[in-house]
Amino acid sequence: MIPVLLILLPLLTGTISFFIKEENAAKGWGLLSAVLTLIVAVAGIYFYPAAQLSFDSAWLPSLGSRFTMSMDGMSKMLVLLTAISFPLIFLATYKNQYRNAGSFYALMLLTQAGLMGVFVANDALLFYFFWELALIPVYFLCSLWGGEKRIAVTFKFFIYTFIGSLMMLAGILYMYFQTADHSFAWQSFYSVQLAPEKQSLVFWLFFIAFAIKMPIFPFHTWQPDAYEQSPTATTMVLSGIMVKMGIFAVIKWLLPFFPSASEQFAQWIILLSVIGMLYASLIAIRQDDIKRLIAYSSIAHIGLMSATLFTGSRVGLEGVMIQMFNHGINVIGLWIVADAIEQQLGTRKFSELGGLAQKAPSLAILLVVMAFANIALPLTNAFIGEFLMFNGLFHYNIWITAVAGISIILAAVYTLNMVQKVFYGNTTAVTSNATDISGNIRITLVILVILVIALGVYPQPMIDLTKDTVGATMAGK
Amino acid sequence: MSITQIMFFFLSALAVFSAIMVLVSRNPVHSVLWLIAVFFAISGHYILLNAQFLAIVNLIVYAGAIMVLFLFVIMLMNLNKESEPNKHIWMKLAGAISGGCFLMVMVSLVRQAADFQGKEALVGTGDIGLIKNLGKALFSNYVVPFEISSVLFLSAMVGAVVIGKKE
Amino acid sequence: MPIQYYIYLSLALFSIGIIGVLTRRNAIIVFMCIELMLNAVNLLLVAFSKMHHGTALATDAATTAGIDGQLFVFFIMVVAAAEVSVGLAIIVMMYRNIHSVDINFLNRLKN
Amino acid sequence: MNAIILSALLGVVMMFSGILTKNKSVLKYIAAVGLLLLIAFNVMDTYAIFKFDIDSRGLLSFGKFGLYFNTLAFAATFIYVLLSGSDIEKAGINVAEYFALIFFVLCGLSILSGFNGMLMLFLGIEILSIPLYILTGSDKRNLKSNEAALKYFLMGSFTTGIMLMGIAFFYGATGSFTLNALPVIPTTGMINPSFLHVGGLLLLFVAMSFKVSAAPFHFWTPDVYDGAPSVFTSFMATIVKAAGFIAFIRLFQTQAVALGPTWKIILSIVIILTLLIGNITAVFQQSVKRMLAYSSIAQAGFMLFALFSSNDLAMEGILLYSVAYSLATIGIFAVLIKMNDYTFDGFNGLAKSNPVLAFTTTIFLLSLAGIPLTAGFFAKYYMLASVIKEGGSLWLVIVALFFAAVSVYYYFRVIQAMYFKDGDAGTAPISGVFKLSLVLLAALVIVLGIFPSIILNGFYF
Amino acid sequence: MSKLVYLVPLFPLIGFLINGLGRKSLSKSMISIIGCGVMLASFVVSLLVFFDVKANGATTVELFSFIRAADFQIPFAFQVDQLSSLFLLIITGIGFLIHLYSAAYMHEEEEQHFGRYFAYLNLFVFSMLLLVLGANYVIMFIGWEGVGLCSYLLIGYWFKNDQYNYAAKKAFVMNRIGDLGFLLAVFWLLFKLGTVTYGDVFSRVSELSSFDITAITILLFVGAMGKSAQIPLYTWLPDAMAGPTPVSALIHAATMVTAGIYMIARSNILYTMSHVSQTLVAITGLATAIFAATIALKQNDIKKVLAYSTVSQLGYMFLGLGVGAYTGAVFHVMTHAFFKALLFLGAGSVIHAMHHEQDIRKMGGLKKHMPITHITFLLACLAIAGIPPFSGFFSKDEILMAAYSANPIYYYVGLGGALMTAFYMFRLYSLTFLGSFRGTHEQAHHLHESPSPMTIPLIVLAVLSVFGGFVGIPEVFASDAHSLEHFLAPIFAESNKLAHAHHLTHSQEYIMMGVSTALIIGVIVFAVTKFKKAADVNDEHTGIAKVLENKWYVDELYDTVIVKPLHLLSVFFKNILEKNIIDGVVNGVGKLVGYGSRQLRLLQSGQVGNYILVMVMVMVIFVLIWFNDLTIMNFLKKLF
Repeated sequence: MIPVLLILLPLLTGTISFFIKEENAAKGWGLLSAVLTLIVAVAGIYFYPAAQLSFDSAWLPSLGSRFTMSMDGMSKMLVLLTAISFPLIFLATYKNQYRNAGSFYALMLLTQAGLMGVFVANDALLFYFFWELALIPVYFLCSLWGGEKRIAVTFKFFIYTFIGSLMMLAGILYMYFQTADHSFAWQSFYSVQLAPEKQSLVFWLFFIAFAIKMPIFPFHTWQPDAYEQSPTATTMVLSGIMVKMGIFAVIKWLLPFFPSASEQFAQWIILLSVIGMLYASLIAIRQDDIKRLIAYSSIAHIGLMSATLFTGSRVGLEGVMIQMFNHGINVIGLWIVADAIEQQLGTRKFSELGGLAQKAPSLAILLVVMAFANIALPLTNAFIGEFLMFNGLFHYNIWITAVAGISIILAAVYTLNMVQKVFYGNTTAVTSNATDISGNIRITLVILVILVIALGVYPQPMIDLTKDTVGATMAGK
Repeated sequence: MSITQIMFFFLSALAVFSAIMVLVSRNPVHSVLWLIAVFFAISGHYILLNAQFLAIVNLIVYAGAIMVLFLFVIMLMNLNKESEPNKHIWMKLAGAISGGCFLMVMVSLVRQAADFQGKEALVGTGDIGLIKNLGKALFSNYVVPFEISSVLFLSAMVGAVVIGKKE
Repeated sequence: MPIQYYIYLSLALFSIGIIGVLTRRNAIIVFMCIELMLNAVNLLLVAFSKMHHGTALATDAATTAGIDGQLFVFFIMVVAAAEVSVGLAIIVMMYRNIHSVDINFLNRLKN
Repeated sequence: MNAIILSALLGVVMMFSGILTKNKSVLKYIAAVGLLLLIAFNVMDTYAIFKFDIDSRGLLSFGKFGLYFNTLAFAATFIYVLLSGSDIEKAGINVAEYFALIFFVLCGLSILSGFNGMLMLFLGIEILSIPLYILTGSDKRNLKSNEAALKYFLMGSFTTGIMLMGIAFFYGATGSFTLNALPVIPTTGMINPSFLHVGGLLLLFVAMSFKVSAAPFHFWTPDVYDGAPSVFTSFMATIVKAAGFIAFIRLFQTQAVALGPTWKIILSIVIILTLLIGNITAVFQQSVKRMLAYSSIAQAGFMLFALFSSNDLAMEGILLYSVAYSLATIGIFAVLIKMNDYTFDGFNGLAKSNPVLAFTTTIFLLSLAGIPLTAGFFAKYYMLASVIKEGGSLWLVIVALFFAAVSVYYYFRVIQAMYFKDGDAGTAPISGVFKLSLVLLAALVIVLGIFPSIILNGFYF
Repeated sequence: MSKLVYLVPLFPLIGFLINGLGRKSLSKSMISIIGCGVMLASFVVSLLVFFDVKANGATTVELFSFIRAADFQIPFAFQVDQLSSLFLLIITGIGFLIHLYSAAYMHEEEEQHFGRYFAYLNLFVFSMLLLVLGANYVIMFIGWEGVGLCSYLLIGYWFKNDQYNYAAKKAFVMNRIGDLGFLLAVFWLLFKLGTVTYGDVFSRVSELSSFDITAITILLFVGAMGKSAQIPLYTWLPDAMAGPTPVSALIHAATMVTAGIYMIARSNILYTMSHVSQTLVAITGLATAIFAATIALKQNDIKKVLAYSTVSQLGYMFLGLGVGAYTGAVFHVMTHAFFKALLFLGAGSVIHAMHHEQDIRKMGGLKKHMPITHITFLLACLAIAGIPPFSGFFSKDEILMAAYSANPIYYYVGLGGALMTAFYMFRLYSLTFLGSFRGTHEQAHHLHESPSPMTIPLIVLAVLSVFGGFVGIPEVFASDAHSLEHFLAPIFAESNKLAHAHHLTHSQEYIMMGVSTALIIGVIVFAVTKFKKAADVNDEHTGIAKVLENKWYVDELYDTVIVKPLHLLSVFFKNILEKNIIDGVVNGVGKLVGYGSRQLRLLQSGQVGNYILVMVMVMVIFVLIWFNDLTIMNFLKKLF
């Protein structure tokens, strides 16, 4: 029952939110809903019997699709990530002004419902449904509340990902007709024995969808633009959670079904991912815009995850699992900082910023922690993930690891560039009147920083949480 | 060559010639007249094929009623002179060529059809075309479509009224 | 008569009708050419009807096989008549508005 | 048979009610009641509760599928009349006659869902088409309407000629007009498709492709849909087109065996051309109405998949597709008719001036684009699934998906105009009932998007 | 007592938290009391631990399981043994002194920044302690990167100055390059052995192939190069002098930069088993020693001279490690920590007095103004120059002797370096303290001896610099007097067993010591006489001197070879590849659709005739397609 609750709660509150006219009421409602969802998620995962974590009901009997949901370790973790992120996002952007705040929060909550659905669905058709449900509200969010070029940019993003998901739909259909019992259930897909030569086409159909979502090089060009133009709250959802959909999907809906194709194409995907890491890192070095920098940095990080996914290494997969969570936390933190700066100073250009550390010391300190988490400094959460992932990559090939490792150097270069240009040096015309962050942002960032450090010092709970998924994925057929 | 064959070829030549004249006549009234000639030739074929009922109906309905309607309209619009501007020569050529291609392809298709080799259309004999037999069939097996075609006429009538009526 | 002759003849008439549709600009003439096409079909149907009748006669003297072909022609004529009334009404309506029956005038709707 | 008789009768009734009352809205309600009656009688026919048992001598045969399609089509027409019925008077003064013609079209539609031979096919198509020629030209003072009517009429008649030639060939080869007539070698029982037979079917294929506006026989569609009064475009593009598809499939279901493998090649070419031309050309249209015309071509491309695969999924799918597509298109046209300006710019800022209209239009557009949670998704889903089920044509599916993505582009342009652009989209006065009906229709689209089985179960029970 | 070892890093951590969080509310004196107090507490515990280890031997303290992954597990454990306890003493001891010194030195700072400074400093000590205490390479790596972070923060402490920020960034990035090597070595170990815990690794080292060992040790050494500023990754250290001087003393002289030596000493068994790596270490160390010394000859910034001297001295330590003199290297770490910290603090005292003037050409004659600083500085100079019996003599001698026995060329080159060291140190000394004052009147007016919190550490360190060498008296003077060697023996036991030691005869040693001491004294005399008058103060340098002054143009070389191409590449990626090619393709599809749309629209010409024409033509084509496998084509051919 828990998964259904996790979807229904934001869905219903979101629908109600459409009708809330008053801005503060909408904000409060959104926050309340997100906190409730968090409570349900935490209670469900840690305090309720495991039987409550799955749900099964008839849906489309003639199609062989059931309303089936279940939560394994990975789902739990991503559900937790989603549940934690939304209250924090709402809190951090609490003071931002929105036209039609009711609709804004409604769409955000619908996105949350979609995300939850993606992470718990155990039926391919249902999965596809939620996959799209998560996308549509984001389209509206970005187009309605985004930056200057929002319409074109969001549209590109939408079409791009839509093409991907249509490919996936074709793949799902193909798999469906291969199942013995003509069912969309995960188990049925899993038990399909596809001949290796047949796997490759379907594999790519699925993979392209996921690759666009993640995104990995060279399918990434929608991403920096979309991140730059979206309202920051949405960007946080996009980069913090939605890109994890791609990785999640690869682990749950790709690797187990097409073992031989995954192996066959692993080297190409890893190569692409690693190229993408370096490529994105190098581009990030030259960025003059905080949001774009974070976007490219995110591409680089995702590249590492996608490369590791295909190494077939157990340790690597463990790393990917916890890194999904960690990257979500970290990148949301960075966006909050970016948003705080933009909201206050009205610019995101490094060339116009500087010396903020004098004016906003709390922001500076919290950003520095997030920045160092971004470059995977030990005792921050990202270190654990990257350590395990590089380990996995190392099992695969040492040279690839060494080349990929260059990205951690480059990460230091661009992240410190950002820190330096925004916070250090002398104040500029723009920053001379800056003040420190407001309480809500401070609280959010402090929570995030505590999470960063706590998970960096004691990551074991996260590793244990996803153990079963790793085991199941690595077990193969 | 029997008389029927001679008649067949004569009527065919007449039909084709008149049909060609329909297109090449500059004056619409001439076209109508040539078309009536085609209808007569076709009716002749019907008679050859012993389909007297259709031959008569063809003359009455087509040559008599429909063509007169056409003539009326042409007169009404005062189009009885060579007023039509020429179509672009390339368009004409393209039209003729594609029409010719269509003919060629279809003819070659029929030429290849082995199952028609040696089959004949019964000429002169056979009484299915007689009004008695046709009538019997029409009001037994074909009564449903016959009734349904009344709907067609109804709608055509309504249509003509709707469109023709002055507002 | 060999059935091919009829087929060729009616195909020839049909194609002349098509060529007429393609080469003339006067809507009435175009419409007449369409009528010509229909007549070609009628002729072919009658010929086929007689052909099938002939084939069936060889085994059964009392057969009415082939009669449906001729009835079909009858229905085509019925429909043609209805169509003509509507068609001419439309042409007249157009003439009232633009004082022309040239189909090349009709190009407000394009792209 | 109930449907044919009753719809013809209702046509006559409408004609007379035009004489008896001058009140236009009364006519609308009479038509609506008539449609309800029609639905009721058709349902009675379906379950053999009450039916006119007329022996059609094998010319008509009503299966469950055909009758069910009738029900759905009548229901769609009912919705259409409710939403757009009062806008019919915008097209011209002869409202009663227009309703009559609509009923005659429905009569043709009922014939097409049950024809069993070429004669009834021919009659059905003509009964369907002739009223449409008139409806297209009903706005007599409007040159566009004139032009559309004449174009439609000329091309339609020409196609009738082609179709008749095809039927003649068919008759020549098989000696019969019935659908399941196949030239069989008596000794072996093998199907022996003769040249004439195949040639005839080819011509029939061309003619039917024209009717369902499949490329490259689609040329009439944009011009006619654009030129015709919007309220009739809505009807033509939805219910009539669906009837065309039903006839098309019915015609080729049994005959496909005679056609051999090349049939699929030709059909693929037509499908791809249709998708290509429909989708690509729609991208740069300025008028929403014309865009919808092209989109209807594009949707036809998808519906052709049912013909391509011709399996049970395809049959279920074409029903669902017809319903999903018709509902969404009727909804959009109902909104479009209310707009002062039919261009994309005319929709600018509709979300502000009239959120309900904008929201429901969005739902309809999403459904047309095939986004999940709307009926349009399952429609497309069934089409693609039926093809994949046949196997071997995955490439065709991928091409179709690409074009589905393109279709998002132009459908979303409307959404962008409504929500993201500033402007004052002017509309005619909009009644509360209209809004309510729109919302209900949108809800229906969504419900069907979650539980498509509502439609499909009706097919089985 | 060893069980309480976690207190050692815990105190600085607490100090970091208190000072960091309370930097706005706490007063300066409170901050310095907390900052110094935690260090003192730490030092006391370290002492206890040290004696405990001395008495009871080594133990491992496991706190909790850090990572328990599928293939391996990494505990958060502390290794308490001779080596780490010695380093604990150095770090906390010198750390305490420098904290104390800082309290006075940084007194001009605002409270908030004062608190920040102490927080960073405490955090650094915490990280450094983790580095040396860690019982496996991963914990070491945590400290390893942690000290890098603190170094970054402290170099960029005055963050308003962009120059300093660049230096900080440079330090961090160069460290990261090394860290990548370290990390790869860790992965390699995990891959091959499934463990990174020292005990397991060293006991199972025989399972590794010699290629593995060489690769791992070289990768580890890359890490050491970054952290301990060896060629080619040394350039950050001189720039790191941008930080406050106490920081330079603590981090960039006494502790952090010796992390590489600690690491190699810790992994001695691995290095001993790979001759290739050992040679590489030795040669790199030697090269760095000489190279940095040459640069130091011509530097005019007091801290830069010391920085290059540090690089050079680190080179000696690596030489020692490379030739198997692990004890010698650790010994030199210790003595170097004393005298180099002293030198830096002395320099700090001078800079303090000179109002942040660092150019030695503008100093001179400070002897009479700052007696304590002068004396302690002189003692440190003597120690670093290697004059017996100062501490530097013993440790350097031990390394050079071992180098000689490994390869005499090492010795000769090393001796050359030592002479240069003596020269530039006394050049520095003379220019600063001797002669007459060359600064402005303003500065001259304010010259004063530093306050006691600054001079006390100087004195303590001077004492240590003078007498610190006596823990490692070579055998040639007294047998069994090398107490450090005895103490560290368990750590290097395995290596020593493997190493084929061939000792020099006593007479050889005496001769070498005598000659080298004589040469050094000669150089000192030459330097003092030459620079007492500050002869070359304003000379325009030419030729080799100019090259030296510009540090062999290494920074410029790196700039052209690595930094600029990388930037060009990223500009190319950003502006051309990303925008025009990758995104161009994506947008191109869209544009193609748009173009296709505009073209396809034209098909819809509006002319009925055209429409029908297309229909007819398509019909013809369809028929042709349909029958193409049949004879229709042949027939058509016949027809024409």
